[in-house]
Amino acid sequence: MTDLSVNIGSLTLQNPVMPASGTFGPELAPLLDINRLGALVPKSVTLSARDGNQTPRICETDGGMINSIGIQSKGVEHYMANILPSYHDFDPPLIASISGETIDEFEQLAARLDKHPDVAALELNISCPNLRDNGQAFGMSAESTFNLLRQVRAATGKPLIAKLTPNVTRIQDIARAAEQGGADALTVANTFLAMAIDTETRKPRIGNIMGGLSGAAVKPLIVRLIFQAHQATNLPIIGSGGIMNGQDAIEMILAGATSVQIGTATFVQPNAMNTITDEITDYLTRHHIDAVTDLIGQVDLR
Amino acid sequence: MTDLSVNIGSLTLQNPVMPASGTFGPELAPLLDINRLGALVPKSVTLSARDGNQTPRICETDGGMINSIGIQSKGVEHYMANILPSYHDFDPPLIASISGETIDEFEQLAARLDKHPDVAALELNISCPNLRDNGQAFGMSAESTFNLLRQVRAATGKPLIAKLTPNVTRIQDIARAAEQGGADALTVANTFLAMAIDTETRKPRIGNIMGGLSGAAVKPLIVRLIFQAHQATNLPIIGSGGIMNGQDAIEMILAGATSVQIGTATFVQPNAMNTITDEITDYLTRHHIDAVTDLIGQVDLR
Amino acid sequence: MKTFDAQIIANQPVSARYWQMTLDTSALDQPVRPGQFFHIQCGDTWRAPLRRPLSVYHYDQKSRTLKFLYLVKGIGTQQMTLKKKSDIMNLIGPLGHGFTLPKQGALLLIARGVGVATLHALACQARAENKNVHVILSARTPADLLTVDLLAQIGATVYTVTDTERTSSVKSVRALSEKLIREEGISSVYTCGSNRLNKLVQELADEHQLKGELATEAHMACGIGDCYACACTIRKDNQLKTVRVCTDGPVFPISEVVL
Amino acid sequence: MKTFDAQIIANQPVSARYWQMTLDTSALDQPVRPGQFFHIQCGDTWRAPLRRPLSVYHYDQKSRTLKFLYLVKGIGTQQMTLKKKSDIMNLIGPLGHGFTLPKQGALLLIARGVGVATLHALACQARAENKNVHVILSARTPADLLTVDLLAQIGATVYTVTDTERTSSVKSVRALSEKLIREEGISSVYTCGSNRLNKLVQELADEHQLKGELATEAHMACGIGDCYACACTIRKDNQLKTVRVCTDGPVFPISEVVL
Ligand SMILES: Cc1cc2nc3c(=O)[nH]c(=O)nc-3n(C[C@H](O)[C@H](O)[C@H](O)COP(=O)(O)OP(=O)(O)OC[C@H]3O[C@@H](n4cnc5c(N)ncnc54)[C@H](O)[C@@H]3O)c2cc1C
Ligand SMILES: Cc1cc2nc3c(=O)[nH]c(=O)nc-3n(C[C@H](O)[C@H](O)[C@H](O)COP(=O)(O)OP(=O)(O)OC[C@H]3O[C@@H](n4cnc5c(N)ncnc54)[C@H](O)[C@@H]3O)c2cc1C
Ligand SMILES: Cc1cc2nc3c(=O)[nH]c(=O)nc-3n(C[C@H](O)[C@H](O)[C@H](O)COP(=O)(O)O)c2cc1C
Ligand SMILES: Cc1cc2nc3c(=O)[nH]c(=O)nc-3n(C[C@H](O)[C@H](O)[C@H](O)COP(=O)(O)O)c2cc1C
Ligand code: FES
Ligand code: FES
Repeated sequence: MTDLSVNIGSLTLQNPVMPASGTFGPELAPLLDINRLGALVPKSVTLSARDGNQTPRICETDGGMINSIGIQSKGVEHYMANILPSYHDFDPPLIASISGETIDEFEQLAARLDKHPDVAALELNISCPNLRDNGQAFGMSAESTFNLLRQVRAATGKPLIAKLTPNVTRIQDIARAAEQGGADALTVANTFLAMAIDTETRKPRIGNIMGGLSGAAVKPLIVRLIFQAHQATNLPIIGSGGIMNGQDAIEMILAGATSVQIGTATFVQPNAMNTITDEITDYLTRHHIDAVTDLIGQVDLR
Repeated sequence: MTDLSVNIGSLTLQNPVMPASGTFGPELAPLLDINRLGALVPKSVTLSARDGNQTPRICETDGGMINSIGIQSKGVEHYMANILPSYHDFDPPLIASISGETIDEFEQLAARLDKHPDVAALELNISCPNLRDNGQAFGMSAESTFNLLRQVRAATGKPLIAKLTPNVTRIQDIARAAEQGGADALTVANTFLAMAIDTETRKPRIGNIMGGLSGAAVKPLIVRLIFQAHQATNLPIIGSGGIMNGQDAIEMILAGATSVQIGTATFVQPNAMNTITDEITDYLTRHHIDAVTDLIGQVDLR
Repeated sequence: MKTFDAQIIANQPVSARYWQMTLDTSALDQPVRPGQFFHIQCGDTWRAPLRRPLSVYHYDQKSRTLKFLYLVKGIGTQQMTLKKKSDIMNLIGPLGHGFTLPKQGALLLIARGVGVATLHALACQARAENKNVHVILSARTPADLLTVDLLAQIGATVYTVTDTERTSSVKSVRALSEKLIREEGISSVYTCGSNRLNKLVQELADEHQLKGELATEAHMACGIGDCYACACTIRKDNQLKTVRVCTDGPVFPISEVVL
Repeated sequence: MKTFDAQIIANQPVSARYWQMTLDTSALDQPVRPGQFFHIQCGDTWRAPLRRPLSVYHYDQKSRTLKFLYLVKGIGTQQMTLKKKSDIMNLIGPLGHGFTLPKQGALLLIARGVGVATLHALACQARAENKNVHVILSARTPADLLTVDLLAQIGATVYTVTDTERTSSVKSVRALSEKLIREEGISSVYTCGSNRLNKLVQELADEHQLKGELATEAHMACGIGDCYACACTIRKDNQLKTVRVCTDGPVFPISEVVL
C-alpha cells in the first residue's frame, strides 16, 4: 500500500492534495469527491465585509489566467455563521485562509478563529496582489512578514501557514522571516502580479488594471521558488501555482514541497484534484515508492 | 504612410522591432531580412573568454523555455575582431550587449567599445540569471544598479540601455536607480529565474539547475513590469519577454514600451521579427494611427 | 449539474459570424431550463484553460439533444468551429437560474445580436405552453439577424430591426414595444444582448407594470459559484448587493438590475 | 538552408515506438547530405514552442522526397504522430555538417536504437557509390530493430544484436567489429545512438587507424548556430573547445569527441 499521508506542522493530511484558496467551495460537491482531499481551504476571509474589485475580474492569458477578485468576503462573523458550517459534513481538516489590511486585522482574525473547532489551521494570505495599490503585500518585506507572524503567533495555538508572495527579489529571506516569526509551514506561493491589455479597446483586460497570474504558465517559477524556500528553511512547504496533473505535483514535491494546492486546474476540470491524487498514487506505485514523503526535496542534483 | 520610427535615447530606429540578445546572429541572414530590423543586438559579450554553462542548456516548458546558456563568449577582443565585423554589411544600428561579473568589468567593456564605430549603443546585461549563484544579478539591487550605471556612464558617451531583471520586488526602484545613474533607456526585462525537474530521472532539466524563463508564458508579467517602469521613469523602454506576434508588441507599446525585443519567437519561426513588423504596420493602418509613437503608454485607464 | 461528455451531432456556420452546435447529451439526467447555461471546454486547454459559458439555445427533452448558437469571437469559440461530427465536448451544466414564464398573458422578447441564442429557448417553451410570443430581433445588418424563420415556424411573431436599415434605435424599439404592449396583452418582457435595450426594458417594465427579466453576461472562471469572478451588482430592497452571475443569475428580475 | 513548408506524403508507425514520415520537399533547392538534419515544427507551438531536430533518414534527390524515422518520445514527436497525409510541416534545413565517405574501403556502421535513422542515409549513399557497407544494429529487443530488411535490400550486410538475446554487450560488439575490420577491408567506422558504443568506436578507430565519425545529439533551440544551446566539448590539437552541435556538428570526427 502506498502511503500518501503528509504532515503540515501538527496536522496530518490523508494525502498532499488540497484546493488553493479562492478556487474552491462546497458547490463542487456534485463534481468532485471532496472527502478525498487532503484538506479543505475556503476563500480567504477578511475581518469585515468587502465587496471585491471591479469587473472584469478575470481574463485568460496563454497557459494561464489573471484574477483580481480582490477578496470578496462578508466578514469573519458571517464566515463562522455560514461558511464554516457549509463544510461541516466533510471529513478533511479545514484550513482557514485569512486576509487583513493591517497586522492587527490578521491578529483579530486569528484570535476570532482560534477556538473554532472546525478550523484545523490558519493560512495567512500575506500575499494577495489584489488588495492594495500596485499589488503591494506584507509578504514583500521580510520585516513585516516577521512582525505579522510573531503577532499572530501570540494570538493563536493553531498551526500557522504563511502564504508567501512570489513577487520578491529573494524568497529565501521572506521564508526565513516567516519561520523566525513562528510559522509552522509555508505556502509557496500566491499569484504573480500581472497585466494584460486588449489591443482593440486599449483597455486593461482586468477592471483593477493588474491582477494575479496563475495556471500552467507559472509552474517553472513556482518550482524554483519552492526549491529556494526549501533550501532556506526547515518548514514544510505547500506548493501552489500551475499544477495541472500528478506529474506537476511530483515535480513540486521533488523540489521540496510536502503538499500541493490546486487552483486553476479545477476551473479546467472540476474533479482535477481527484485525478491528480490518483496520478500521484500511480507514480509512486510505478516507481516502487512506499510513501510520498520519501520524495520530498529529492531532486537529484548529482 | 505609417511612421514606424522610434527613438532610443539619441538613437533613431527605423522601426521598434529588434532581436533579444542571445537569440540572434548573422546565421539568420538566409531566413530573415535583417535589414528590416530596427537594430541588431548580438549575444552578450564578456571581458575575457567564458565557456558557458553545463548542458542541457535549454528545456521546454508550457508556453515557454528555460535557458542557462550562461554567456558563452570568446571575450571582447575576439568580439571586436570577429563578431562586430560579421554584422558590418547590415544597415541597422548595432546595440552591443555587455555582461560583466564586476562593475569594473562593465566599465572596461564599455571603455573598450566606446570608440568602435560599429557600436551604436550599449545594452548593459545587469540581469543575467545564469552567471552567478542562484541567479543573483546586479539588477536585483537599486544601489548596485545605480553604482554600475554611474561608473559605466563615465566611461562612454554611447547611449546606455540598462537591461533590468524581472526577479525583483519593485522594478520601479531599479528603474529609477538606472535613470539616476545615467541610463538612456531600459530593457524590461531579462528572463525569469526558473527551474524544471524531470520526474522520471528526478534530475533538473537544466544542467545548471536553474535558468531563465522566456516565451509566451511570461508576457503578462512583462506587460506589468513595463507599465510599472513606465510610470516610474521617463526613460524609453524596450519591452522584452513573450512577444509572439504583432499584437503582443502593440500590447507592450500600449503599456509603455517604445521598442520591443524578440527572442523565443525567432526559435519558433526564424522570420518572426519581419512578420511582427508587418503586423504592427497592419494594426496602425487598421486603426488609422500615423505613427507608432502615438501608442506609447496609451493604455486607456478610463 | 454535472460534468459530462457529449458527442457532437452537428457543428456548422449559420451565418458569417455565427455557428450552431448540436450535441447528444444523453448523459444528462436533469431538466434543462431556458436561460440556463453550460460551461464548455472549447479545445486546447493548455493555451486557453478557461471554459466558456454558452446559453441553452435549444434543448429537446425527448431526444436529449442540446443546441448552442454561438458567435465566433476569440480563441475559445474559434476552437469550437474546428470540432467535427462525432468529436466529444466536455460540459458542466445545466447551470444558473433560468427564466420564469408568466402565469398568463403574452411574452415580449427583445434580443440584440447573439442575445437571441438565450431567448430562443424561452420562446420555444412559451410556445409549447401555448402562450403568445412576440420577438423583436435587433442586429447590425439584416444578414446578422438570426433564427427569424425558426421563431416564425414555432408560431412566434417576429419583428426585425437593424442598424443598416436605421430601424434599430432605442426610440424605434420603444415605439414598437409600446405598441405591442398596448395591443397584444403583453404581461412580461425579457431581454438579452444589449445594454441600451436592457435600460429600455427596465423602463418599459416599470412604466407598464410588467414582469421583466434580463439574462446577463460576465467573465467566468468556475461557473458554479466558487470563485466570485462573475460578480455583478443588483439592487434589492433598495440595497446594493454583489451577486454571482453564474449561480444567482444569469437571469435576474429586470427591476433588480443596476444598469 | 531555408525555412519551408513540406506536404506529408505518408506518416505511419513502423514498430511499437517508431514512426516514419515521408515529405514532399520540392521546395528544397539544395543538396541534402547523410548526417544532416532538419529542424521541425511539430504542431502546437503554443504549448511546445521549440522545434525538434530530426536526421535525414532518407532523401531522394530525383523525387525530392525526404523521410524521417522517429522515436515517439515526448510532446513534440507525439504531436507528429497526429499529422496526416496532405498536412503541412514547417522545416528549417538542411542543417549541420554531414558524414564524409572514405575514398576507398568498406564502411562499418554501428547504430543503437533510433541511431539507425541517422546512419541509414549514409548506408544508402555509400551503396549508391558502390562501396561495401556493414551495419551492426543494436536494440533492446528484436522488435525494436529497425530497417534491417531495407538495409539488406540495398546491399548492405546487416548484423543484429539485442539486449534480450544478450548479444549486445560492448564486448560482443567489439568482437564482431574486430572480426569485420580484419576480414572485410573496413576503412572507416561510423556510429550513432549510444554512449557506450561511441567509446568503443573511438577505441576501434584509434587502435586500427580507421577514419571514424560520430553523429551527436544535443538539445537545440535555434538549430542554426545563434543560441549556443547545443554546446558540446571537443578536443582539437589537444585543446578542449566548446562547439555547437547544430553547426559545427552534428557529425564530428570520432577522434575529436570527448566522451
Ligand atoms: C451565461 C452566459 C451565456 C452566454 N451565452 C452565449 C451564447 O449562447 N452564445 C454566444 O455566442 N455567446 C454567449 N455568451 C458569451 C460567450 O460566453 C462569449 O462570447 C465567449 O466566452 C467568448 O469566448 P472566446 O474565446 O470566443 O472569446 P475571447 O474574447 O477570446 O474570450 C476570452 C475570455 O473572455 C471571456 N469572455 C469574452 N467575452 C465574453 C462575454 N461576452 N461574456 C462572458 N465572458 C466573455 C471568455 O469566457 C474567456 O474567458 C454567454 C455568456 C454568458 C456569461
Ligand atoms: C541532430 C539530431 C538529429 C536527431 N535525429 C533523430 C532522428 O532521426 N530520429 C529520432 O527519433 N530522434 C532524433 N533525434 C532526437 C530527437 O530530436 C528527440 O528525440 C526529440 O527532439 C524529442 O522530442 P519530444 O518532444 O518527443 O521529446 P521531449 O522530451 O518532450 O522533448 C523536450 C525537449 O527536449 C529536447 N530533446 C529531448 N530529447 C532529445 C534528444 N535525444 N536530443 C536532442 N534534444 C532532445 C527536445 O528537442 C525538446 O526541446 C535527433 C537529435 C539531434 C540533435
Ligand atoms: C479566481 C482566483 C481567486 C483566488 N483567491 C485567492 C484568495 O482569496 N486567497 C488566496 O490566498 N489566494 C487566492 N488565489 C490564489 C490561489 O489560491 C493560488 O495560489 C493560485 O491560483 C496559484 O495556483 P494555480 O496555478 O493552481 O491556480 C486565487 C486564485 C484565483 C485564480
Ligand atoms: C537561448 C537564450 C539566450 C539568451 N542569452 C542572453 C544574453 O546573452 N544576454 C541577455 O541579455 N539576454 C539573453 N537572453 C534573454 C533574451 O534576450 C530575452 O530577454 C528573453 O529571452 C525574453 O524574451 P523572449 O520571451 O522574446 O525570448 C537569452 C534568452 C534565450 C532564450
Ligand atoms: S464564475 Fe466562479 S463564481 Fe461565478
Ligand atoms: S541550437 Fe542554437 S546554436 Fe545550436
